[in-house]
Amino acid sequence: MIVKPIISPKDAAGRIKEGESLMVGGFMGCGSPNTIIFALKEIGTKNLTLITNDTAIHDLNTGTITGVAHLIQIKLFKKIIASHIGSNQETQRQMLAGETEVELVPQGTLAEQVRAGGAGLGGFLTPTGVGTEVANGKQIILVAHRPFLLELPLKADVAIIKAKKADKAGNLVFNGTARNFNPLMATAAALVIAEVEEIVEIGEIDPNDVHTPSIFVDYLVKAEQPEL
Amino acid sequence: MIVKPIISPKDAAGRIKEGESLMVGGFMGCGSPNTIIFALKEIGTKNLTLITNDTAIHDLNTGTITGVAHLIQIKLFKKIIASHIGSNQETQRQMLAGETEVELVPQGTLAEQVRAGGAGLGGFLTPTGVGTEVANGKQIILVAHRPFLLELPLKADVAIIKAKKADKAGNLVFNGTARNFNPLMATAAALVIAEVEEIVEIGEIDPNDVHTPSIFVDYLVKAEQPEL
Amino acid sequence: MEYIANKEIIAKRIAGIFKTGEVVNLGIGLPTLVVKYIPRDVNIVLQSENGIMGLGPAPAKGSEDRDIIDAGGAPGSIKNGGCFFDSAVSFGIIRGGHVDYTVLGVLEVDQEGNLANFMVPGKMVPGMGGAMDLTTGTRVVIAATLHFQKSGVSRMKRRCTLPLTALREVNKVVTDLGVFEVLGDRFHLAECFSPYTPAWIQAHTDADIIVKNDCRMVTIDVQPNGKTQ
Amino acid sequence: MEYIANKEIIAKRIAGIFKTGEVVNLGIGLPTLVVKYIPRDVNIVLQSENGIMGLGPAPAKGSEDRDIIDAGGAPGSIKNGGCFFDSAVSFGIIRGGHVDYTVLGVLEVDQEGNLANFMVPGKMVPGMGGAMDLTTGTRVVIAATLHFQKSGVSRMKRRCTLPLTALREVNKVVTDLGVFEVLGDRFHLAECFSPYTPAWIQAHTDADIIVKNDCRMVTIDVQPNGKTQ
Repeated sequence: MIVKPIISPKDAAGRIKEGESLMVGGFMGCGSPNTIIFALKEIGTKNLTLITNDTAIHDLNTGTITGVAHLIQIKLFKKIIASHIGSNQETQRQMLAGETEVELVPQGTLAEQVRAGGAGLGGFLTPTGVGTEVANGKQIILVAHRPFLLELPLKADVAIIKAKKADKAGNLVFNGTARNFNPLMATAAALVIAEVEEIVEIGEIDPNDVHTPSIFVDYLVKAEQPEL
Repeated sequence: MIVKPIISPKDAAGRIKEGESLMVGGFMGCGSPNTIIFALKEIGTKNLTLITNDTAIHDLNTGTITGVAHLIQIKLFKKIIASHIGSNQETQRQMLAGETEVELVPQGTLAEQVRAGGAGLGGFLTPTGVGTEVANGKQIILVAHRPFLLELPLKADVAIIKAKKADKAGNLVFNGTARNFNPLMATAAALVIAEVEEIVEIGEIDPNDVHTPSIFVDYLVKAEQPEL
Repeated sequence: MEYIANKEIIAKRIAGIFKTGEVVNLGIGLPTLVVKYIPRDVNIVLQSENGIMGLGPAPAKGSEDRDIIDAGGAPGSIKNGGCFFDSAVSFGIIRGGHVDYTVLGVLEVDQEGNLANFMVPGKMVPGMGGAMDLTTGTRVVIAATLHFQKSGVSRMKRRCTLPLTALREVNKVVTDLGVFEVLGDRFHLAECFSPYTPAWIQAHTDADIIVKNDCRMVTIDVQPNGKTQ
Repeated sequence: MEYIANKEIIAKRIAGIFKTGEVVNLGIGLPTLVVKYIPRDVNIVLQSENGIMGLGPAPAKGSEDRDIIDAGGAPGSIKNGGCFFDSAVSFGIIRGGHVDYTVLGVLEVDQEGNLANFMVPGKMVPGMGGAMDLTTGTRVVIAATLHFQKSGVSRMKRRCTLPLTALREVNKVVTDLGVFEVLGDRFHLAECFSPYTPAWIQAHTDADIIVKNDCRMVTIDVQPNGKTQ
């Protein structure tokens, strides 16, 4: 297998260009690529579109901020696609003030959209959201007399994800609930950068235990700050 | 977690009732639940609908037969849904003679149909098959000016699958290319019976390495004949 | 009769619904209280939509694993025999009907089985997270809510006024006044928690409540602060 | 000029196309011959649709693992750093455009890029297996075929007569006579294998073949039996 370049956090963040769409793995900060997020915060690349499950934590009272919320705070995003922003008051504030466009998507639909983007599907039919605002402007298709929403795939220019372990070829293994959207996003972006806690030799990961095949990963970054 | 009953091959096969739809895991006999297949052959339950990737091997010249081909030989199926029957001359013979209805489905579409059945989707849009006989009678939907076929989910009354290892709760781990359709079928049938080579205590499988969560598995059968 | 809000009653009553082997997803907030009332001899499997089957109890302070959280972001643990999976698999499990019960908090729930819990336009937009998939895909949807808002208005409505999380998916509502089944566009009172009476509940709820013939008067033995009497 | 069918030439020429790091799926039959001609210094990743990334060489007799086969059902192996996955993931990889090249055998291929290889109505119905997904999803589709059927009729057509495997997906055809690119509803001869000539190929193929300005005469040094001269 081919060895994947291990690059610096700054180099990784620098590959995200102004105006691009960016997928960021993680669920409430768990499994969030914090090292790359921190480097991107330093660079401050703007006008990005963020695709992520949730916008982590930003408590305007206590000042607590985690994960991707650091990037929302400095307004790197013109648009945010997420399923949940309930723990990030700043995202809600930007949304209600009209400063940032926020599209709320049911979590299962978002996961499936990312998967569909990676898997070459033109879309899928889900019962989720029928009869709600989520259905607005979407095609409804009846299958066996039951209504489904036609949801379209999501892809991105870049995905930054976080894994527990990689081998040098880029095979990834996730740990616990830090898996979440990470393996899905690895399939759906033109450029995939994986932040990992540990890099082992090729052959050290059992081929039955690989969560993300190496071919999806372009670059590896060694995690420097598990907490952010 | 709940301990799943370990039943005899005969008991397992007896739970498949005349006229039901049956998913059978395996790819060219690899990862095929041969112990249960053999028991079902003894019982001879008829008028089943078979959903399987391929009909394994039946060479009419040499007499070689593997996996699910044993059941096709004794004509248990009124209908077969599969992607490939090229190594089973008897299936082709039955199809061409009009003895058994055979529906040929692209392999990626079949895999996705089974997944969609298990995942509660109403269907999905695939580019595969556009402009071919596979498109006959199917709805074509344009997404970003590109045509896709609307394919519908597949479910079954029973799935018999084969894993390398189970814990007593029914968590499954597959080995090598014996994985194939097995984990997908585990999600898409009302009754799921897993034939396994090894049964270990609950807790002996790393929760990150489980391929099929225990909740999908109703019964376990100890594999008695890895080859058939 | 004076109303004293009591989340613990709701949690305890819901905890009595499940049977061993059933797969349950508990939403953020009130529903998480349910865990502490699950009888010791009932062995349910908690699914959490962030990718875990067999969610265990919250870890002791200092022994948290930052790679294991529950869907609310709180530190979590996994039971022996549990497993982890990605978000697409997780929602395949949910949407595919493999979860028996979901328990969700609500802003409003109405007699048609509609539920609103993801936003108050112009004011609060937490987002739906997994709630839309959970209400749509799960076999039985239980709305868990204090019967009244702080203003004294019932959260049980004839028709929700807030944006819906799901259409006609709620099967059961458990409040601190009783257990209601949703059938034929009406709430059917199946259990009335003493000291409240069916008549009092009907009088204080702006929705059609049919008292079932076999409606039972039930005493649930917890204080608002979670202590048993 | 006498035509001597030579599958080895096809395999050797195709093997020269790939670069290190590219992901390649080789179909059953003729395409599997390609493996033996991959140059030692080119490190490609073989994907097999039955759920393997990094397919290795066929194991020695007696050391087969019955849980590892290739897509044709033959015993297989996995390279260091490879991995296994289920069929939905496998076709997600294929359909999603993550495979760079697929090499497929054909019954017919036509100048519009159509390909037929899964059935002869009323006679032979092997089924499409993964071929429809592979031709549709892969970045570059290479049809690998002896130029002529046993009857002497060319497999390269103006228009396929058999049921299609895919519509307009073939990018390149490699036969034992040459390399053809499919562009603008014509075959474009890019390489002509000696001793054949462009004129001879045109005369013996019932399809429109444009000889590219930079068409090269190429000698590929293998015998029909696979031995190098």
